[in-house]
Amino acid sequence: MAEKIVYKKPDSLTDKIFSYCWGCGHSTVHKIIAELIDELGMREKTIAVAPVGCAVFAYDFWNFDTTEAAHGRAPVVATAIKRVHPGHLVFSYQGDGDLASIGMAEIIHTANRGENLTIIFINNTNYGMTGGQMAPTTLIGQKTTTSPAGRNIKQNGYPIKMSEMLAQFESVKYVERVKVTNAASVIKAKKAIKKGFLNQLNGTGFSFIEVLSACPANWRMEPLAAKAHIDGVISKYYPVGLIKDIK
Amino acid sequence: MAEKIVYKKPDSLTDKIFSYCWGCGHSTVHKIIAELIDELGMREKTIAVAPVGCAVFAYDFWNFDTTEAAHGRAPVVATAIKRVHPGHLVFSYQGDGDLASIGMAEIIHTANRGENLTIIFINNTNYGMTGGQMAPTTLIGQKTTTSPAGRNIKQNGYPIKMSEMLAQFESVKYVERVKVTNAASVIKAKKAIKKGFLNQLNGTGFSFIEVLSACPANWRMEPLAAKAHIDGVISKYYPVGLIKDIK
Amino acid sequence: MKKGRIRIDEERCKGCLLCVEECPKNEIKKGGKINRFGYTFAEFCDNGSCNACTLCAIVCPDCAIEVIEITEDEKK
Amino acid sequence: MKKGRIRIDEERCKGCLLCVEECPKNEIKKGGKINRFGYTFAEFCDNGSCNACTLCAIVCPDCAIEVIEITEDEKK
Amino acid sequence: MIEKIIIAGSGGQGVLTLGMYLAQIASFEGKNAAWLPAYGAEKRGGPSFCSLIISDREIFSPVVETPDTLIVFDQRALDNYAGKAGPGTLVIENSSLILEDRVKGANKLLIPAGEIAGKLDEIRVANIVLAGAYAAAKKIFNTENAAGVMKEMLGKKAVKMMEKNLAAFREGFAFASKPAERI
Amino acid sequence: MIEKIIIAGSGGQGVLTLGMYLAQIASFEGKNAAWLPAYGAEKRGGPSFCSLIISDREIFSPVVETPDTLIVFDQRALDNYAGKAGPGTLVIENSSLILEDRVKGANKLLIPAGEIAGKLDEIRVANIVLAGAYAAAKKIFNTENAAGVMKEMLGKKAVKMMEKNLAAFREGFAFASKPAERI
Amino acid sequence: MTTGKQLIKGNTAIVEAALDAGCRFYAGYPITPQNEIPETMSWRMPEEGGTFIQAESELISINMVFGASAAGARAMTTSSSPGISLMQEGISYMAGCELPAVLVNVMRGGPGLGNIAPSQSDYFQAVKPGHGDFHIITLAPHNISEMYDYTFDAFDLADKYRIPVMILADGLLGQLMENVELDRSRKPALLNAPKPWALTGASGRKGQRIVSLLMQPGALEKHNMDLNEKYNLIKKNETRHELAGMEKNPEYLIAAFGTCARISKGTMNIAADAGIKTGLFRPITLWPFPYEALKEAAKKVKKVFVFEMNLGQMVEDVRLAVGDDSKIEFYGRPGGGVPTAEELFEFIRGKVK
Amino acid sequence: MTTGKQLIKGNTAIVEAALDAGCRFYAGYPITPQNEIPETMSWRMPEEGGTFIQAESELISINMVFGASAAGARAMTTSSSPGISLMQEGISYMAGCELPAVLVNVMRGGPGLGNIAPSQSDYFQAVKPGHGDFHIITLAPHNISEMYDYTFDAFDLADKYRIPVMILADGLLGQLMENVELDRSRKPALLNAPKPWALTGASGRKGQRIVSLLMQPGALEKHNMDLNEKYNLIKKNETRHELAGMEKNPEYLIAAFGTCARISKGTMNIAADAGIKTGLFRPITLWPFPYEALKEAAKKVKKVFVFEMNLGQMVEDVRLAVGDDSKIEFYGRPGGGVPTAEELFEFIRGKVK
Ligand SMILES: Cc1ncc(C[n+]2csc(CCOP(=O)(O)OP(=O)(O)O)c2C)c(N)n1
Ligand SMILES: Cc1ncc(C[n+]2csc(CCOP(=O)(O)OP(=O)(O)O)c2C)c(N)n1
Ligand code: SF4
Ligand code: SF4
Ligand code: SF4
Ligand code: SF4
Repeated sequence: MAEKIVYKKPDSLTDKIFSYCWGCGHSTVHKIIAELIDELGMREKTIAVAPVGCAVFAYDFWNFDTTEAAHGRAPVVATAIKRVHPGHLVFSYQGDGDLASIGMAEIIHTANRGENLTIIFINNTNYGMTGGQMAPTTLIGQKTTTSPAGRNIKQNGYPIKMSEMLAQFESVKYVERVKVTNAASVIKAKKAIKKGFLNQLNGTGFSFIEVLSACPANWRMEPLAAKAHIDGVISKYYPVGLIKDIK
Repeated sequence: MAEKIVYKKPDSLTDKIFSYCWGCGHSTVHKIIAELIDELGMREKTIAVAPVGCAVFAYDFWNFDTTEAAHGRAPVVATAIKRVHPGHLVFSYQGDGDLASIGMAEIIHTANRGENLTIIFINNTNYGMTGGQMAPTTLIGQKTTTSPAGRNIKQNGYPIKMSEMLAQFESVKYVERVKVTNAASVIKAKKAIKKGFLNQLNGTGFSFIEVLSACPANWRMEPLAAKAHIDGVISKYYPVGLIKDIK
Repeated sequence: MKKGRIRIDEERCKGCLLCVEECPKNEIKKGGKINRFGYTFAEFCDNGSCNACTLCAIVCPDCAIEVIEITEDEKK
Repeated sequence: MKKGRIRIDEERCKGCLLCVEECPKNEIKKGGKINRFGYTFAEFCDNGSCNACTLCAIVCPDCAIEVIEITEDEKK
Repeated sequence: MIEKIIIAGSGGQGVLTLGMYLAQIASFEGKNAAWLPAYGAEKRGGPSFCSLIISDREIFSPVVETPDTLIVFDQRALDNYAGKAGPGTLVIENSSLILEDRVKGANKLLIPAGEIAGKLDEIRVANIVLAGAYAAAKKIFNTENAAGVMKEMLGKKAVKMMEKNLAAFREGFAFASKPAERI
Repeated sequence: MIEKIIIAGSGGQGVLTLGMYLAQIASFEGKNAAWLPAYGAEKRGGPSFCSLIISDREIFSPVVETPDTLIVFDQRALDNYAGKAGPGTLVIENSSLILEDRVKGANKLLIPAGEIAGKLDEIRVANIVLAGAYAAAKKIFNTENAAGVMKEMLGKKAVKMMEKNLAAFREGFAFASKPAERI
Repeated sequence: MTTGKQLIKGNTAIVEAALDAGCRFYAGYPITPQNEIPETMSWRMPEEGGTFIQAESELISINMVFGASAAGARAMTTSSSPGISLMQEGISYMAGCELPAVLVNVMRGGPGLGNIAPSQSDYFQAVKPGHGDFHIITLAPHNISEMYDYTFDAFDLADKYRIPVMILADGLLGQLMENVELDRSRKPALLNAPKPWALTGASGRKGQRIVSLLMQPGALEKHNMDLNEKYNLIKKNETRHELAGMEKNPEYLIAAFGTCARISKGTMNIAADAGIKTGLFRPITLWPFPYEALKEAAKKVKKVFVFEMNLGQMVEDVRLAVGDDSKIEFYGRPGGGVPTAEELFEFIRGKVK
Repeated sequence: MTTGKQLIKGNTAIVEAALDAGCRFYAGYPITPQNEIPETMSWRMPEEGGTFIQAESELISINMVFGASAAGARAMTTSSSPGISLMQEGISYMAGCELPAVLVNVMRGGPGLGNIAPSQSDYFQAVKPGHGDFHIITLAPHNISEMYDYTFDAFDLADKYRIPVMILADGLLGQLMENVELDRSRKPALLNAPKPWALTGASGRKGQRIVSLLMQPGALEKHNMDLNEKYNLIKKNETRHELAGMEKNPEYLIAAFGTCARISKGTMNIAADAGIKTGLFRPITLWPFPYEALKEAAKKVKKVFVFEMNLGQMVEDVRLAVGDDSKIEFYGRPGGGVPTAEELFEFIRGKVK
């Protein structure tokens, strides 16, 4: 009888236990990114840009080079890094407050310039780190600490669909929205991110992967309820699937 | 024999001669805005927000209340003014450097919030005031002082079509692109801006009018050549016409 | 047919010539004099064909043109 | 049919139970003990039906599950 | 008098509420109170912490370095804060979530607040059980006032929750009043 | 020696180039030169201005308050800068674009630089006509050097433009050398 | 309740003070340790009939406040250190345009993202903000009553001088709850004072403007001179400080502001018990800094101890006031370190024996 | 040409210095009076094989420079006053992360949009930037040679100490053309020095990070202390100034930087002609400010005249150095006013008779 380990923590993760809450989508996405970096053999040629948000701690967990960026500015930090090291795999990893609120100008101009980068966008419909405030992605009617009566179209407008918006730009080559609620969706998410990385490595250009991600802490839900909330509610407004793919 | 003045300078203009260059589109748009404010009888209830750009001097010419705004921030300054004076006619007037470059986040969030405002966007495909540098709207191949070899897709991406982009937002009610090259187009432009103002006055919501506008000085063209350049070249990439109209 | 004439404000006119191009009656031309800003301002030809259509004034960026409609007191 | 088992890292597991929901063989359950972070971690049932499909490990956000495939040396 | 308290546990256990509750009682009784939370980067399940100073004089420095009382809700809190306990510190531990006691010395009160709350069918009142225990151990409050303040704090929720909270307080108080339980 | 010059006109007339040209000659002749443009908000047709100091000592303050020479290209420039002329200032005016002379006093050179350039079929060299006039009036340069520097500055354009520029310089120089023309 | 005291958090006190002062426009972006301000404003402001906007960035916050103020409203924004850095251009514009508003900085550790612990390391940026020659009034509360009172007063001050006023607090004051008795019966003195400069529509008059751009030769220089006169007036009228313990003729003076000042009060007691008499000089307005008062107080003592939660910022103003560096002893804790009263006392003891 | 001198504009000198120093990444946004820098960079940088990006805002500029520096490149951005205000957060992050870079501020009149005339009114913001306890090195050129030399040196300084270095110029120095002889044969000393901290891919090692966030208790405080040690080292090694005219034992000292210093040199000549002997103290590093040298120089004179193109900013540092306010006389022109040498002399004469 022989034993073979068929699934284990990837080398591109450190041993540090994720500091994220139970059931937090950041953990899952951190993990699949690390697995992909392993699979692509890029650990020694990857430079990641962490956001300001719960994932600011990403550099505690990823065992490859990572830099901080001021809140919202990760895409332009990544742009400069990529221009300095065009042969490296460079990606930014950003929450929805970071990317869709304060960082709106940065992501748009980066997309429009068509930088050869991969952007991983974690949409959990609120500001996790600061305690669950409303984000531009917060659903209509969703109660948060700054929309205690629920997000209201008249005051706050509609939730922004970053993927659909960025897909309009001619320089944007690949956009897909995924989720990480069960094994099947995690596998799809990983495939999408892999495509985003490969696009960069083969010079195709700007790729954007949006991940619908649970924030059980601020949604005040247990992880299984949070998962169900994504499957049943959030992905109704933000449909998962391929949005743009140009060779 | 009786004489009747059938066209004269509107009351909403001061006597000061426009400081803009000969054939500059800003002059034309300033004029038709002032005519409209007269026609709507709103001179005493209008508050305009000037940009940083050649039109920073708008307040020298408009005889109604006007404020400066930091470069790119006019839409949020206008938002606050409108929220404080919901019964007034409030508009921002911005160049393409101001609105589409440094002010990208501000215009998008304002549009997405669906503020009940009118935005007049002067697209002259370059930074007029500072000496004709490349703007996000600069055409492919266009030579400017910071793209001496012509705008290049690989380095700078495609020219951004602000109107088409903003029209994607559900909260945006009216978007039209116009030009001011001859009397017929000036009349159309005036109609579009009027609609934008009326939309605001009757509470329809966010309206955005893009004006293709000549910058003879930085294009290094005589005014008639600049006019022809808009008709023959610029409006090919930026087609004039109605883009969105929702009641 | 309406009759008209225009007044060009020599100080405001910058000589861009958009009105010259616009006028269906060729009633405006590039002038020969410069104003104190150094611009060669436009001049009304006054050939009697102006019909106060206002197109020149509409296209004039600098609000330099005033259009006057002349009505005969008694129609013939 | 493949055979397998899993190892749950009690320190890493936060008891979110995504693996419990995922496992087609009901081989994982909510445990009865807490770890030093106060989380009630998941437990492998070891009912013999685990086939090393790795679905639990794939869905586990916290990289707490290692999956081991057991191959019989000689096939029957 | 001056009483410095540190309360530590995890998010969701009512750590901050316990601190505020004690502060309210003190305030009601005419004392000064200064309550300070730690506001960490991690949310639910992450560490939760507050400090409280009660004094009849002005409170200048609201930061508690060496507490007179340390209340810990679980093992991680104990691991993190045991070091803060000085020789004179009373340590109150929610023994329901303590795996391994680390506090040396005599001044210690172990109370299974979680189990007591569980018996009341409302695990969320474990913090009030600890409040009762604290009141019994330190005797700086009038228990009547504790009840009045509780009602005030619960506000509209008092109708539904007052009884369980009151019971929790009493159970905690009773438990801590039995000298035998104190180690 | 120190020579302070103000040159004023409108965008497109070559005001700044004239200043730079004189600075280059000075530099070539081993003097110090400090050239400073005004960089206004308005472009073509708007006012254009630069100042230039030439000295054989170090130039500390590059701002010219009272010029030794004032060169004006048009009426607006004259309107704006006539006030800067002191009793000792030589005023060189491009009379082609002057409607109404405002400068009182004797030290004045009116030269129809526009017309002269027009006759050379190249209105753009009016500024070089003025350079020639300046050289003749002030005699601080060796005219040979003026030609050499011109060639250098024109660079690749020298092939096409050198002749006209040289002619413009000469015409200006000749005009200003006729004593009768100076008022 | 037997006392009129109420347990209130510093951040909440700021919200209530603003509303009581007639603030009806708030725009803010989340950042720890001041999140309770936008969170509370999100429901309290609508209750009072005002506008709450969760701005999408601090740039948007400050420029919305610019607009609301230009339109004549009492307006406020709040943030913490990195967010305040992002507002520097906007603050300079407001100063140039002479627009009143209240800005709150609940400071945290820096530089960069730093941490979220209480800090006083933005003193420099608060008293010397932005580009250009300008000042804003900066008030430094040291307890929760003052978080309320100074915020309340700030709105009148801002309107009186057409100037932005900053409340410089820190994470400790923002997060601290104290039981305090707030005087909420005060009415803001200038709430209904006319603002003829505000943009309300050119009704019966010519259009008017709010501008900081002054391109005519000499115009900006004159504007700066006018601003400077205003600043001199503010220096004369509004400079505030607290001087404590001087009745006992102390040999030593402590100079500290905000949280460090309250801790220093504890230190004074400890020192008194140890037989060392100290006084406390607490600047309340950091700009205008109470140079004269400090100079006078310093004359009476042998040494001035300067305590800050940073590596030495206010100490420069203390040195300018005292004029004799040999008298000054500085102790600071950067990066979110909060000193204890005992620790400060040990420092004093080490220097006086 | 008979001299090796070349007529070059201040803004252009900065571009050439950066390229000669091995700068291969430039991001910038247009703003007067420094537009020649991005304009020239747009073709010169590609010629040298580097990256030119016209950033879409100053926030983008500074954060691109952050990224390029983190990746190990020599990087620069340039702007003028309002744009520099927008960079305050980014500068603080760079200081926190200890990233080298060169920043140029070609100052104009403020506050707000102000005007585009030369000014020195951002001294405060240059020497006390951003939020948090940090410093950047600030160099103040006073002629076109120095625009080149200081920019060139700035890159080595930045790398040597892992710190942002600012060139504080103004519209006059940016726009001025002088004929100067540049020494372009120098090689940047540290261009090829290893940067083991830079992110170049974790080749043969663990992943490493660039961060300013330090949440562990005490970690940020320690980081601040470490930074402070570095700052002390810089103070010791890099403080620079020019002292002129002291050989004649002047009775008066002029203290001025940048443009005001060069004009003051003219004033010295005028004064000498009038029989008033003056010396000049010109700080070259504004941070670290040459306090000691100024203190020594000031001891030898009766009065110190401080001249600035603002309403009094550097004068605070002069007062800190001199320690005796009665010795100091300040004259400043705000809002883009440029004093003449004669004007400054009149001021001196008014004070000395
Ligand atoms: C300039 C600035 N503004 C605000 C903050 C505070 N802040 C930290 S994280 C965050 C939002 C994070 O939300 P999101 O990007 O959605 O990420 P999540 O935490 O949900 O993963 C904010 C506002 C900051 N650090 N810097
Ligand atoms: C923060 C800031 N950055 C840069 C500038 C300089 N600036 C003034 S106007 C302008 C661009 C104007 O271009 P555009 O908006 O297209 O208007 P136009 O002049 O063409 O009408 C710039 C970059 C500034 N004033 N403030
Ligand atoms: S707060 Fe939300 S996003 Fe942040 S770690 Fe917790 S669950 Fe994840
Ligand atoms: S530079 Fe261009 S936009 Fe500006 S006034 Fe002149 S023509 Fe108009
Ligand atoms: S009014 Fe019409 S016809 Fe008359 S001059 Fe103008 S364009 Fe010509
Ligand atoms: S999915 Fe992972 S973290 Fe969640 S319960 Fe299972 S093993 Fe534990």
